[in-house]
Amino acid sequence: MTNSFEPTIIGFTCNWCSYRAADLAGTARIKYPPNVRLIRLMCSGRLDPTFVFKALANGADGVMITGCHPGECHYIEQNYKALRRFQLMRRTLQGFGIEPARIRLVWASAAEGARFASEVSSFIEEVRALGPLHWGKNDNVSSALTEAPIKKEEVPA
Amino acid sequence: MTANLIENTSPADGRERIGVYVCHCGTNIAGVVDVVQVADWAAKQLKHRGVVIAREYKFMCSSLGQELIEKDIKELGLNRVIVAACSPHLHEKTFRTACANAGLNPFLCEMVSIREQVSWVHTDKAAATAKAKAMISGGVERVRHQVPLEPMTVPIDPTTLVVGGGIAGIQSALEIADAGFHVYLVEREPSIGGHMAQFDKTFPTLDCSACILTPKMFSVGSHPNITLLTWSEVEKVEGYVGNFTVTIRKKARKIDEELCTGCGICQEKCPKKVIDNVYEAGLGYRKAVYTPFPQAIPNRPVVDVDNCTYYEKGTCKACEIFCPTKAIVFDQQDKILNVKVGNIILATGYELFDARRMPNYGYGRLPNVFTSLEIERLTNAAGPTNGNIVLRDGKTTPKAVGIIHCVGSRDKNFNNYCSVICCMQSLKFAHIIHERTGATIYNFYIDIRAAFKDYDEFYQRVLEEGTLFVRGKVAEVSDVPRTESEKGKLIIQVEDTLVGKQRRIPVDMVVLSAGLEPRKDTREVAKTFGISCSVNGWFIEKHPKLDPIATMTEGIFIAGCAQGPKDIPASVAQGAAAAARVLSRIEQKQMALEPVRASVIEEKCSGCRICNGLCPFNAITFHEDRMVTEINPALCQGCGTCVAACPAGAITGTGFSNDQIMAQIEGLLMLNVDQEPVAA
Amino acid sequence: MTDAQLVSSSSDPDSKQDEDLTLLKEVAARTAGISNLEMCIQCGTCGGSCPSAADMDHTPRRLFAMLRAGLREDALKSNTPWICVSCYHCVVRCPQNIHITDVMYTLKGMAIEAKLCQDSTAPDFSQTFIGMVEEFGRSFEMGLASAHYLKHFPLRLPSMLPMGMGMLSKKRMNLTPTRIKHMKQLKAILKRAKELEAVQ
Amino acid sequence: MSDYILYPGCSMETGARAYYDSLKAISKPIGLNLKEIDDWNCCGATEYFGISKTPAYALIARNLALASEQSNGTRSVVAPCSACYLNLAKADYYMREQPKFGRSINEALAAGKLSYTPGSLEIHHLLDVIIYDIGLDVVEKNVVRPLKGLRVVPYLGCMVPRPDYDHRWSDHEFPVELDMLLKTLGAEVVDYPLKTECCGGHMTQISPPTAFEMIRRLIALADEREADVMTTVCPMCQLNIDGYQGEMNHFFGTNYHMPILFFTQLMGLAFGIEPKELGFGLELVSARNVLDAIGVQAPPETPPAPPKRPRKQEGLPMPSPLIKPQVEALKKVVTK
Repeated sequence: MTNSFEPTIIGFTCNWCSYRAADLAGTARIKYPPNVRLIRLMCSGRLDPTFVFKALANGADGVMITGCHPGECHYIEQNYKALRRFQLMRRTLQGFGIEPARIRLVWASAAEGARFASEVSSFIEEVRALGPLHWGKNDNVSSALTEAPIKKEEVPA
Repeated sequence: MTANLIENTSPADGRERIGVYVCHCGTNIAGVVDVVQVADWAAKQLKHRGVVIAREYKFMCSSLGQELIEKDIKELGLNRVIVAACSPHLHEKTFRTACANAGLNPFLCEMVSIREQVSWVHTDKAAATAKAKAMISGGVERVRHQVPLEPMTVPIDPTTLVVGGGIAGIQSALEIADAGFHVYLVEREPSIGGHMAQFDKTFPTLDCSACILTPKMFSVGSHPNITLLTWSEVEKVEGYVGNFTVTIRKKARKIDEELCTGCGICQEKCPKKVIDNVYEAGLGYRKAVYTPFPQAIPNRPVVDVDNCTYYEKGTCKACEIFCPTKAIVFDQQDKILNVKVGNIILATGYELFDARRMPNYGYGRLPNVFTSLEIERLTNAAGPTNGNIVLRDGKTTPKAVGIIHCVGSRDKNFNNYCSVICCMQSLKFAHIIHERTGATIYNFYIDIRAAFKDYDEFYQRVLEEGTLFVRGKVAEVSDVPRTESEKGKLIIQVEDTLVGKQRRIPVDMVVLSAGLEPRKDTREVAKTFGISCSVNGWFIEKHPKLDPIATMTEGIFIAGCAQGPKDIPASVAQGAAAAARVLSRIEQKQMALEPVRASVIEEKCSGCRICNGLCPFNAITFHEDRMVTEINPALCQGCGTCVAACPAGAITGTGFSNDQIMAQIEGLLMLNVDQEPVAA
Repeated sequence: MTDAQLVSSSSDPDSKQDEDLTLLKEVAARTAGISNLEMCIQCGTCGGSCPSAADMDHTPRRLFAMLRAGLREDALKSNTPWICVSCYHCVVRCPQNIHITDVMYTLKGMAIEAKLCQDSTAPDFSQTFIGMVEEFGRSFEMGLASAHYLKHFPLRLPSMLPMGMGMLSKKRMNLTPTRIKHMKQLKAILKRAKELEAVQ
Repeated sequence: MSDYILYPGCSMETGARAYYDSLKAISKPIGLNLKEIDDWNCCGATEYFGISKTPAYALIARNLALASEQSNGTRSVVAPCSACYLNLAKADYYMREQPKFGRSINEALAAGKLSYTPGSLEIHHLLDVIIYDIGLDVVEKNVVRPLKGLRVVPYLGCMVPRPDYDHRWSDHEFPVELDMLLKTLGAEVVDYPLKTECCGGHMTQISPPTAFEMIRRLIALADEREADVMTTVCPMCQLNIDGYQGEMNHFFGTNYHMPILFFTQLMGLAFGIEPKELGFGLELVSARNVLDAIGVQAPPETPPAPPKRPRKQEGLPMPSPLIKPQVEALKKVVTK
């Protein structure tokens, strides 16, 4: 891998739409950069803001939240809740002095593999442009959120 | 029905014994991810996270692969399993069953998708391998905090709802009803039969559509196990697999169906003629009180309130006056029915592409340009011309006819897919029109797609009959002559691509083989039933190859053209297949569900009620007396919104607990992309 | 070009035509916008729509097939691009959204470069037209017409005369060209543009 | 007054003077305020693309750059010539579609200390502006001398409705904008299926037989459908059908006399403006008959209804699906 900055992205997907979109991107062999690592939730409504901060605190440079298009939620309307929480998280991040652009909300239906891939790619580029996020290295906010039992150093790759 | 936790193992107590199994999937994964290295790494580096064994194998999903896991569970006493392979949507069941066979709680098995999410989408082998490791480490952390779960079982209500009374829906309904279970068949139009009832002949055998369809329609109408609800629409669907509550609007027919004998006198006497845009495809007329066609099932008319003189002026009432059984009820109101069903089959069919969208073909501008559906009616002995194939003047028989394929299909400006039936349909028209009129027939095609049994043979036959085939997508149909011979004709301008020259072919009649489109309201319907649509607007099946019948929503199945363009045999097959799936469910009487449910830990609940407004399924109730919230697992669908919202962390979501996801985040981030050294 | 010729030309040992499989890519790359040329399904909508197809030696569709086959010389010799009237009928009808008209422009340019135009009328006309524009910044019908007709249609002049006179007498044609103010600027821009085109 | 940047194009000062004169004459009454781009240059017609891509687009882009320099506020550029309109729109579109291409064009412009931001201007054809911005209601208010009984062919040619990068027109092949304008002027619109067929373009200079055949098709249909006059929105179409009609007749041994006027001339006529102000008489195929038709003020009786479609007369037993969806769509926009 090149010595240029490679961001680490955590992506939260909804079991019904965006996770299927990721599957579809796979079956269609649509390429995107390997920087993203996905976590499957049942619904974007399950996304507890703590997860996002936790991810950033633990070394993620950006977090992508994905769900069904408004009006297409498998659970009727829970993705709207995700939307509201997303706005909240952006404001909170700003409060922490972190670029809100480090989190992105993406709607992707089960049919939108290509869209999912391109959104991932563009988000990775955006975060790459923002540069690394050194949360936890030198600021106090993190301590509140990282009582991580595992230290990265423990695991030499 | 509950998701009872087995309390004896508290999550991540350091006593986890985890097995990691990395699948090559032939070269699908191994071609990009260094699986050997990954397994080796997991064994060494994740030891202290409880990994006792890590193996790679060509095909984990093969029986040998599964035995491998079962053996390790038994011999090494594994109590957690990670399978790094394809998407859980494909093989989760497989590996859970394997675990269960070895006596391990199936929910202690977790899949990591290193095919769909790694090897198929990445090319940089080093980076892909690194990502695979990170994802496995995430999986390991997550599974450590997983607790054994007992699958919830739900009883399956043996009654089934079939939506759509076309050939696919009819087939489904009959299969299930014949097996002795009750079916509600809901149809929007006044009669069942769908598009097939409008056709004259069916390819490739050319047997008469009505002759083969009407017996089926009749047995639906008379079947003791089928409640037929025509002129009705589904408005709301609540509940879940095995236990849906469906709200159906039975539109007022303005006819007392009990009293009506279907004698048809009302239609005779009704003075109001209306263009029949549905059954006669706009070519013929019907009355304001009508049954769409003679063999209609049920044989009960409908009063068309938008056109009936009585509703306009308050006078006329001819039908009421002449009805021998006094069955006309002008003030009849819509009825709302609530029915309980265990499974639902959607067979809502298709719509014809609106040929007006291609003005260069002249439909709507040039009278003698017809659509395929119009020709079906025109050739049908029961049609507006009694089967006489004539121009729109109603008398002239065409001497030359041009049939244009792929109208609105295989065209990025309209529908970028092949509508499947148009080639065969066009060949059928070529045969019928030639047979009845002796006219010279041209077929303009891009490619002849005559796949499937006896189809190409039919193509051969039509060739024999002297049909002239021109390979080229027609550019335009014009009424502007350039030569004497073109005067008074429709001129089809096309490049004969096999000759490499532009040709202008004068004909009397043009037939547009218009493509198939999803119904306008498909997306609303999908929303009502909680399923989704493809980019082109067809219902999405659970798996394009292995499960083209189920949907991602348990208990909802799809059949016929609603899932994608297909011909009659395919629709019938899919209708029957959907029925078979439902029957097996019914026979099992109950089914296991993902025990993914939320539950409240009462002692932690502060009674703040923040969660109370969040549940769209009304699963959350607040107990004023104890000042605590409770979640009804029967109603809970497991979305987890309330779990995320609870400020006290008093709500836990099984299978997706905070601990699990927090742990997975940590696991995923133990290795940074750029910290990963390039693999040798 | 008949198929017979096709065979002979490709069977001709000196002819490298049938090996030139980069041709399609090259044409697509040189075309403004996204040409979608590689998407052609050979349906013939273009050839059917073309109002001047009768005078073309190949229909556009066939020309695209030749590009695919790498028949560089045959393709660039074709009069098709020069007969194209830029009416965009094929463009709006093409089921694959191929920018056919722009591909034709590209082929003209390549033909001139490769000196493969069979008939110089069209290239000359364009050159003369552009010559005027590059000189004055405006087109100059009178100059254009006289130069062009004398060279290519001397015999047409009699039948043209009434029109020419009409146009002149009604002052619909100027005897002298109009020149824009900042000709220097325009020339600089075009000079730079030509350099840029060259490096592409 | 709505302000527009005007790109006239070369022919407006020469071959299509009638178009320019009539445009000037009608713009005041309909409140169309045109500001000509200072020092604009030729758009290269369809000639430059075939010689060299980058220079061709740079040539066009210079006008866009000048326009945005001089725009002060307004974003709309209006071109009365179809070829000019298409070229300006095309350059803007491709610079947008392919940023890399856009950059190279701007690099060329930089040599003249100019630059253009793709998408910063809106390129409109004159007809588009009159129909969709000014509105037919305004036009109607100005009609003092309805073109009663005048059978007019609405001829648009190719480059206005196609390729229509920004989806401005009701249809690519059968747009109804011009028809509606003519109806508003009180004219009787001839059903003319060839309304967007090509006039032959520069073929008159390259392959005359090709061009003459195309011109013949257009005139023959107009003649067969008993039109008094054709009307157009494009100098090239006007030149080919008017200027070359004689030579075409000579070529085929035919004897057509089919005048063709710019739609602005007919507007002016209906507005009661003096014919000479509108450039009448500049056409080679005299449009005298048009003036006569209008001059003779027929008593106020309803003009003959357009000919019924033959099927109707034969008492069609089958209803036919005759609807022009785009007309419906259009009505919404126009009567705003």
